[in-house]
Formats: sequence, C-alpha cells, structure tokens
Amino acid sequence: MTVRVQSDTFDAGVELNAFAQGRRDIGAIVSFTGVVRDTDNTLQEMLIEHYPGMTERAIKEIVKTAIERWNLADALVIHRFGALKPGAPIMMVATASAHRAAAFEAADFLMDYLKSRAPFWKKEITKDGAHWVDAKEQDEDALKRW
Amino acid sequence: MTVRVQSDTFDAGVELNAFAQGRRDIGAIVSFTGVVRDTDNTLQEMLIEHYPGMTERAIKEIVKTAIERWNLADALVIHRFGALKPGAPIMMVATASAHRAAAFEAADFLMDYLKSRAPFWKKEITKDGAHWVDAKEQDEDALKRW
Amino acid sequence: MNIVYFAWVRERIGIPQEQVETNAQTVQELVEELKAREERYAAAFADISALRVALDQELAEFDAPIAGVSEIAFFPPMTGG
Amino acid sequence: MNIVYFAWVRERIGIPQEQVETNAQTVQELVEELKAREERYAAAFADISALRVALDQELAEFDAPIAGVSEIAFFPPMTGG
Repeated sequence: MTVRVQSDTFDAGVELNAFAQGRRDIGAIVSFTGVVRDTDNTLQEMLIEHYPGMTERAIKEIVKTAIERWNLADALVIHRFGALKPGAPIMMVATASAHRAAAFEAADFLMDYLKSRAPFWKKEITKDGAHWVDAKEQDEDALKRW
Repeated sequence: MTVRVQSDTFDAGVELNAFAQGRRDIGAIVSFTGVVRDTDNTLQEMLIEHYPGMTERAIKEIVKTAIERWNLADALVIHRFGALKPGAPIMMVATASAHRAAAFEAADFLMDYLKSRAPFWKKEITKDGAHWVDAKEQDEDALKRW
Repeated sequence: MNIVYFAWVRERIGIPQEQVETNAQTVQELVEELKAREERYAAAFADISALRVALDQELAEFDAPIAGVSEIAFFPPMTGG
Repeated sequence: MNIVYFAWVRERIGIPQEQVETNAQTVQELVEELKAREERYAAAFADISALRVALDQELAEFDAPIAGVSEIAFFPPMTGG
C-alpha cells in the first residue's frame, strides 16, 4: 500500500509505471487521475485544505478496506493539498489485481470514499471571487453502492 | 481518438502522460493496463493472434461508440499482438472526461467490448504444452450490462 | 480540549483552532455553548446539517459523548478526490 | 471467395486462408459444404456454437446470406483485452 498526502505535484505516468512493478500475479491495473478542470476559462487557482493527521489515517483505512474486500495485489493513493493551477493533477488512485473487475471496482470505490470521507476541502479562486466547492448529494449517494 | 494495434511493446506511463494533454475541460482520466499474468510460474509465453484489417476497424467502432455515449473528451486504445513474456503489457485503455463517472464507465465498457468483440485470440505456452485461452461466459454476459 | 475548524467554518469563526474548557457531555451540547458565546459561532453553527464533526480524527455524530476526547474538529462535508 | 481461419480453427484446418468456389446461399450452407470435403473441416466445424463468423470483417450470424461477400472469416470466440 502506498499513501501520500503532499503539496508537491506528481507525475502520473511515473507513478503508474512504478506501481506494482515486478509481480507476476497481476493481470490488471486501473488508474484514476483527477485534474484541476477549468471548462469556462475562469479559474485562477484551486486551493485544497486538509486536516493534517486525520488525512493520511483516513485514507489508509479506506485503502486497507479496498485491498481486503477485492483481494488486491496493491493499491496507491496520492492526494495533493495547497494551491493548484488549472490542468494540474490533484490526486491519483491505482489498483492492481489478478482480474480486471476487481481492479475497476476497487478504484471506483476508493474514489467514492475519497470524495466524501477523506478530509479535504476545495476552494475555487476565479476572476469574480472565491468560493468553497459544495459537496454534491450524488457523491454522498454514491457511497450507498458499496 | 487514438487506436494502435502493434507487436511492439509500449510504456503505459508515457502513454498516460501523453494522453489528453493540454485540455482544460478534463477533470478525470481513467486508465486500464492489461499485463501477461503468470500466477503459477508456469507460463513461458503468451501468443496473441489477431485479424489484420478487422482489428483496427472493430476497435475504432467501439471507441467511437464510447466517446459518443459518455461524451468523452478523448479515448485511447493500444493492443499488442505476437509473442509476449510474463509481466509484459498486453493492452491499454484510457478515457478522459469532465467527470469521473463517465471516465470510469466508458473504460469499463471499452474493456468489456475489447474482451469479446475485438478479433484477438490468446494462446498460452507453458512448460506442459500450449493451449488456446477459452472465452469466459462471464465476459459475454458482461456485455449485457451496457 | 482542542477544537479545530476547517474550510468555511474556520473562515466564519476566524481562527483555525482554540482551547476550550467545557462541561458539555456531547458534541451537540458543546455546539450550543459555542453558539451562545459570540455571533461568529452562531453564524458558523447555524445549520448543523451542513456540518461534520470528527472526534480525535474519527468521523462522529453530533450526539456522540465527548468525555475523554482531546481534539474535536468541525468542518463542512468533504470535497476531496 | 476468400475464407480465412484464426486460432484453433486455423490449426485444425491447417491453413490460414484459401479461395473457394461455392453455390452456398448462407454461411451455414458453406459450412456444410466444407464439412463434407475433408475430415479436418468436419473437425473444425463440429460444434458451430463454439465458432464465430465475420463477413467482410463484420461479425455476422450463421444464417446470414453470403452473396456478394468477398471475405469470410471463421474463428473461436475472441479473447482480447
């Protein structure tokens, strides 16, 4: 298991290649990369606040649950905090498993839990001001799938 | 859309980083990498046969369907043929979208279709002989989800 | 007892953390105490359903007892990922 | 008409492709013709439910008409991905 909470950026390709290297029991690797989106070309910066201490602990618990439930060979979570520019990577999840269904489901599960249960809060700084991103009801509902 | 059918290997990390670069409307990127698995340490080689001409056409059709159905910003499929060693990458799918649900579902859909509708056949060469990999009923059933 | 605030809860209250002495038995009672103190607390805790609470860095409910807890955190629903 | 074979169908028949002249109206009729020719065809086409067919590189059914088709492919269910 790899869990990193950091302000530094990361290279998703390098992380994907380093993940779960050299094991012969892995047939499927799924990765998710979250990127700062700016469809309307109005975003100047995204600020991500977190709860130091609780963050890593909460993520490790979620990852441990996923590894056990889907019998994963390995799992990775990287999540950034601080000031991020449009196009920058926010976070990444990767799962490795013998078969593809487990890798897909576990990555989907991890994303749902990170969205609503890991202590991060996003604030968008636009030309017109700053506002905290609202949690979506659908994100909370998504947890009921599991 | 990027579709490549090749005997050469590929670097999943490099492909992931090159995929969907420089667009501001993307918030979510999902990748799947299939790897030659050898849990029992008996596999010498995996031979992948394909139907030149039909292969690229069939994959492009599947990718086009996925891009339209999930309104993807972009999608990538790389699939190898020929002789592959244990641990080698077989294929890769990547999807890019504004939101994560679309990227996950589309990647899952593409995998299901590539498994059962793209003209590839796998043969395993082990110490004890060679055998064609049987299609699994669950792979055919998986298509009914979509 | 240490109380920590995050996101717009922190902004409304104006400080990231503080030490408080309290006789409150539950989170809910502590919230009522704080609301009675000053307008900025009343503003931050106006709608409890829009808030989450963690006791010693574990998510909890507002009716949870707080005896023995050393750190209470208040924050809006998380928006990670 | 060009017929191509893949995977174990190719191995059983012993060649990757061949040209055939036929008056068959459907894939099914062509299969019956081939089976009657030689034992290796009978072996390859013994269980039609274990086979798939493509007409001019598009998946098709065994009762599909083959008039105007220039390439027919026979192969087991695909195992890509």
